[in-house]
Amino acid sequence: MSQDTLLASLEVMHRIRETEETISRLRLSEDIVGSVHLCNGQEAIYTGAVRALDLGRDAVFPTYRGHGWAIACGVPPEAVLAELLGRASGISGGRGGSAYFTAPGYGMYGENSIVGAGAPIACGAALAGRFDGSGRVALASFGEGAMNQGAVHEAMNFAAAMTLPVIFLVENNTYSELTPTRDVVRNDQFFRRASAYGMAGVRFDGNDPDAVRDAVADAVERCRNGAGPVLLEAMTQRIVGHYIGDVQHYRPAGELDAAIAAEPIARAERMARAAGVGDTELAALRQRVVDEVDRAAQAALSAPLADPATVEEHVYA
Amino acid sequence: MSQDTLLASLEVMHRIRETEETISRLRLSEDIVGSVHLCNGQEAIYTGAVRALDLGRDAVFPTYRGHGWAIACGVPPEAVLAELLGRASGISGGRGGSAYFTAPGYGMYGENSIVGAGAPIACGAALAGRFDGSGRVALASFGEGAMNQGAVHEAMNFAAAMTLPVIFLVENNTYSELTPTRDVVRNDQFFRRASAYGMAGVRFDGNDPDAVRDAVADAVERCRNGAGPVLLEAMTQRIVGHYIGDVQHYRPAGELDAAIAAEPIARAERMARAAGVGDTELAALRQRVVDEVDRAAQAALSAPLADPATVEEHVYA
Amino acid sequence: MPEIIEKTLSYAESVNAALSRALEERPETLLFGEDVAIPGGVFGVTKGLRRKFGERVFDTPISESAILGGAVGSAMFGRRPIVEIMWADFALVAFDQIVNQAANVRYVSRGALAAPLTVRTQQGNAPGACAQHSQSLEALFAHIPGIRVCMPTTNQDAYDLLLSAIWSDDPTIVIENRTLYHGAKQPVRIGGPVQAVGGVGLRRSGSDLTVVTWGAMQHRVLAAAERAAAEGIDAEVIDARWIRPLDLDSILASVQRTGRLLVVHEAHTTGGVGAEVVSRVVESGVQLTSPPVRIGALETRIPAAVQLAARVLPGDEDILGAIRRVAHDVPAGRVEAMPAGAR
Amino acid sequence: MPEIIEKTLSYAESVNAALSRALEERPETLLFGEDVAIPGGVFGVTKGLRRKFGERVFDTPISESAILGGAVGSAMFGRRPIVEIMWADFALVAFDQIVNQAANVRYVSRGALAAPLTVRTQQGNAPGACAQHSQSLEALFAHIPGIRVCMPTTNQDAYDLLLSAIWSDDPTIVIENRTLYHGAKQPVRIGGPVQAVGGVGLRRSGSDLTVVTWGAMQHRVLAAAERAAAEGIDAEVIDARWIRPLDLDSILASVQRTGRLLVVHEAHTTGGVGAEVVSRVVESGVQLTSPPVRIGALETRIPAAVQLAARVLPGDEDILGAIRRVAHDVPAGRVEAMPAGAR
Ligand SMILES: Cc1ncc(C[n+]2csc(CCOP(=O)(O)OP(=O)(O)O)c2C)c(N)n1
Ligand SMILES: Cc1ncc(C[n+]2csc(CCOP(=O)(O)OP(=O)(O)O)c2C)c(N)n1
Ligand SMILES: [Mg+2]
Ligand SMILES: [Mg+2]
Repeated sequence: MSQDTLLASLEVMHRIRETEETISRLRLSEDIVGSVHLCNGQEAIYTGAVRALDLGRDAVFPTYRGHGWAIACGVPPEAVLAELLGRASGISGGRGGSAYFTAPGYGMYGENSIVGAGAPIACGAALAGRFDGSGRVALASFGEGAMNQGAVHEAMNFAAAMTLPVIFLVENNTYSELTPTRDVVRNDQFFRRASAYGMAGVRFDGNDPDAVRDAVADAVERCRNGAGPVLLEAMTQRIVGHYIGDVQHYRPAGELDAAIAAEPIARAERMARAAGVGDTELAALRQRVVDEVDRAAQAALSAPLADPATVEEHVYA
Repeated sequence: MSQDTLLASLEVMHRIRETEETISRLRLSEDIVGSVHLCNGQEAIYTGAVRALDLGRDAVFPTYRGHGWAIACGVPPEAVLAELLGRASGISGGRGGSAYFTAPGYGMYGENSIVGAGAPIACGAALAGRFDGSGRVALASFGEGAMNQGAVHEAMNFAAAMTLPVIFLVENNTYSELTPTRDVVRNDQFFRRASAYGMAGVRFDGNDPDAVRDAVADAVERCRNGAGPVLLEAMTQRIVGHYIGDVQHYRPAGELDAAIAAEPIARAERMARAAGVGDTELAALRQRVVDEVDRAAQAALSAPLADPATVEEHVYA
Repeated sequence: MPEIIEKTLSYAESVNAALSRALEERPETLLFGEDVAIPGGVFGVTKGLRRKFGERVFDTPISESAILGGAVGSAMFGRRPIVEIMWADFALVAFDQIVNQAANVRYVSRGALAAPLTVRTQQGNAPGACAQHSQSLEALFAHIPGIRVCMPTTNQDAYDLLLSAIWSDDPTIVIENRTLYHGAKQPVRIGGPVQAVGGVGLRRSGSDLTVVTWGAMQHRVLAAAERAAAEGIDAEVIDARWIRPLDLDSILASVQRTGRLLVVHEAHTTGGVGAEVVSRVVESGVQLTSPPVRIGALETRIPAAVQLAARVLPGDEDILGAIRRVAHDVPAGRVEAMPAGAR
Repeated sequence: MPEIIEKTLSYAESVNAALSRALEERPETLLFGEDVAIPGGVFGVTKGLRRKFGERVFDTPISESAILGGAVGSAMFGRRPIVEIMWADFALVAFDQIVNQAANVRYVSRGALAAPLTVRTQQGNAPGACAQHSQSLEALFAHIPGIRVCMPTTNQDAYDLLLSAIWSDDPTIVIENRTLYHGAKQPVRIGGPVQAVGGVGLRRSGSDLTVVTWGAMQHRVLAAAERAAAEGIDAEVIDARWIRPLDLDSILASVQRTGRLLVVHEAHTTGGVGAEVVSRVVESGVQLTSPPVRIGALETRIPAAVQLAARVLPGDEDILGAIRRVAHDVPAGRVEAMPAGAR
């Protein structure tokens, strides 16, 4: 992996992290209200995966924890922040909020706040690709807890049976909200479930953007070659609460510290240093992103609120 | 296996078959109306399984194709026939009909007409057993097509995660209604899906009541020992249509003939003959059951219809 | 747009003709569901379409969430999926995909995406059918903004409304009825312009009271209306075939003339769409000469035995009785007969 | 039966107290759902119960069908499960288990089996919540014979109604509201006899019009009623806290006195339970001085931004306007403002 790629990934991950940190501040100041799910610690997944996709035709279907996906897909932080702030300039004009915005112009076909519901929809996107000649690959991303939801099961079998080009990407952060997922399954190696559907299943380090990129690129290739769906399991940890305000009393002592030591930005910076990148350069890179997101926040905060007179638009055609 | 056991199984299978044949005739004469799903060809499953259960405490949860389960559990043919005939003496007083009657007094806790819906309910029965000291094992039975239904997936994971004493018994007759199930899955060896949940999975000849009995007995033992759920896959064929009137144009040439050659009653009679049972004895056995079911049909037909004045009873406590 | 020709078709054949036309004229249509392709549907409604249209018509696993989700997703990407949910009762295993997914696509994306999908399903009681295969659930669908719902009853409507649904850019639920599929053949106009969504069908003109109904129940309503006519009660019968959007104006125009309103549907009375019709009418301020009446299924589960189900569902006598009651303002009838506990 | 004592509790604490009492007094109760046990619930409502009652309280996978099916099955076998569906919106992934399973158990077995289960859920909009976490879905549950539905709003009701539901031998849906959980503490009578299912709460006596409402919306209704009082309009406010069975008699008694009816709920107007209330009242033949009015959410999806959602849901001004309209028979208002297409 080249140093350029490493720094490019680092920049995307910083952009995600800084956006999340900004959202967190704006949530605590109550400029943003309501339930917000941050993805701190999971940035390498989005960053690596998007590098392997062709967003001109491929389609990503994330969950409520989707800010990072949006940024990795290229949605400007301002459009994300404005969305959470209920501005007209929000990526969904304030209709979606933190947990349900969509950015089809960027290949990001919607967060989904119903656990697992995006998986069958991604199958539909892949199905459409069979007829529109696009060669589209659909990537449905969800947490490991979603693996116990019926809709995900149906989607996996459907995709496998129909040899649809779908990548099921499990972001295994080991928690289903406040419950350790290993407590509600017998076998928490979720990639092994792939064989039930006759799919390939692969587990890898989800904190390493290159490992993610490689796994997704392999899966994309299989999909484009008509070999059908793939189940990917990216091992990671969230280093924040499930929602803002979650004090994480459920995490065993030391777990969070270990997760913070292994988190993808720190990891990437270590690798960059090992590859000879200087602290100054790394600090400058980060500062550039901090400034960018800061400007985005200012712009979002000063944008006009979405207009209540428009709430009845777009219900029907 | 003793000759007694063989003949006992044969008798039960005859009772099921004769009841189904009687139902078929009554359906064609329009004494019985509506959609009826017969289980001809699958009798060994019910017969073998019930031999391994203790219906004083165990609970069976079949599907709409449940007449055979009821008979094997000991429900008198008359009560089944009367149910389909809408009589007051029907096992559910005409409330359930062919596809949704229940016989809790016999350990048969209801057919279910929603594919897969019985599986989570069986988990609940097993869960109750954890607290009532019964040592109950719950057996959910359903077709292989149901394996693609979300509720079944959720039930399997739930049972495995909670180490519940549930036997998931797949009656693999290779068809989902009129569609070959292999066309809508990638891997039609359903017992292999067990590993996704950390369960044991076993496939066996579902036309051999002893093979079924052995498999279910093993599963019951695992369950009672607290080892948790088991997935069983009984290979069989239905030798009738999905519903009465189904002409089975979808079956490839020869398949039905092969299925008829392998069907459990013919098979059991072959074995009995090989073990020295004479044709006369076999014919007498069958005739006894034919007469029994015939009397049951007469009784059911002459019983009073369920009273419409009672339709509003038992909606609420 | 094919020229209009008249064919003599059953309800099932009318549905098939509409599907065939849609698949023919609109290459973006897909047709999928359980048993719909190679077997041609468990009721034979989709016969021949797989052979004619190849892999745009396909069979699925028994996975309603995948079917409906597959419809939502493919509709977002330019396809126009038509999916079958074999019984409306089965939609409940995957209701999320309709209410939380399909209904939101256009709204949240502010029109950048759409979900022009059609769900064909069928519902209601048929002889011997159990409680899990007998419900009339239009009220559940009709409560959801973003969703369109229709219930074709005539063979012509089976053709017309389905095409309107498929042509519509909104997620639309077409609720058919299996007891109608193989009924009498009737002349059906095939071809011609596809009608916009909405509107009622006037099934009988009359001046004494307005009976609003929909679904297979209207055959009983029409029979009862004829019997009432013999008694000198002249009932107007309106088929509110589009449940959402409901054509209130047409209903109001009739009620304004008759001053009396009866709503008859097969669904359970409590929380049924009849309540919406009655409420809209009385909210309008129109003067009623007698209190409006709703007739629907009794507040019980639907039993399998024919004579039991017949007691639960509105029968000819019940409907005739209600017509008399509304026409003559008789303060008695089935609605009051509900046990208090079941309300 | 524990003695009655009064405690000062929040809504969440009142729910917790009811659960604690049920688990204490009725050894056959179970409590399970996502995050309810060791974490104590995502809203902290079930805190401490796992510690107190051990393995009768447990966490589940994210599997609503398994949760509800597990409740149905265990209830059939003598347990009295209390399960949590975190948001009513999520019930739609497993609606089958309520409508097609729980509702039928007693009926099909003619009372040999029962499904005495309680589903605790919560619903409605809260600041910033998206369309998939904001719906008010009581109408979907209330349409189903065999199911009971209540919506406690006061802290006392949060305690009382939940106990009635748990004690009831029927499957009962208790719809709470997360915006109420951590609101003001109030004196709550704990202990004493568990009330039978049913009945309304009279929240304000008045003589000019009857406002029927339920759920968190009634706080706005009460505020609007006070403002109306300042204008000389004396509104009676009835909390129809049991949606099924609906206590029509109490509502009718009030409407008989006031001659005017307004229904206010957070759910969408079309097909909402308001339609049932209006229909029952007008069917009764009671004389109304002005047409009844319903106020509910506009016929749109619920947007996340606070100022947008505020426009969609009935606000204080909307309610006050409707009170004025009903009281003075003003022929204008929000209901007519619905775009025709959305009806
Ligand atoms: C059908 C459904 N059930 C429950 C929830 C509530 N819920 C939101 S997030 C979540 C946990 C999901 O865990 P996981 O899939 O591992 O994803 P993570 O949040 O860890 O990214 C739950 C239970 C929901 N949104 N939808
Ligand atoms: C949720 C649901 N979807 C669809 C159906 C319609 N249906 C009834 S039986 C059946 C086929 C089931 O196949 P399988 O599970 O293999 O059982 P078999 O009928 O072969 O015994 C289908 C699709 C249903 N009853 N419930
Ligand atoms: Mg997780
Ligand atoms: Mg089968």
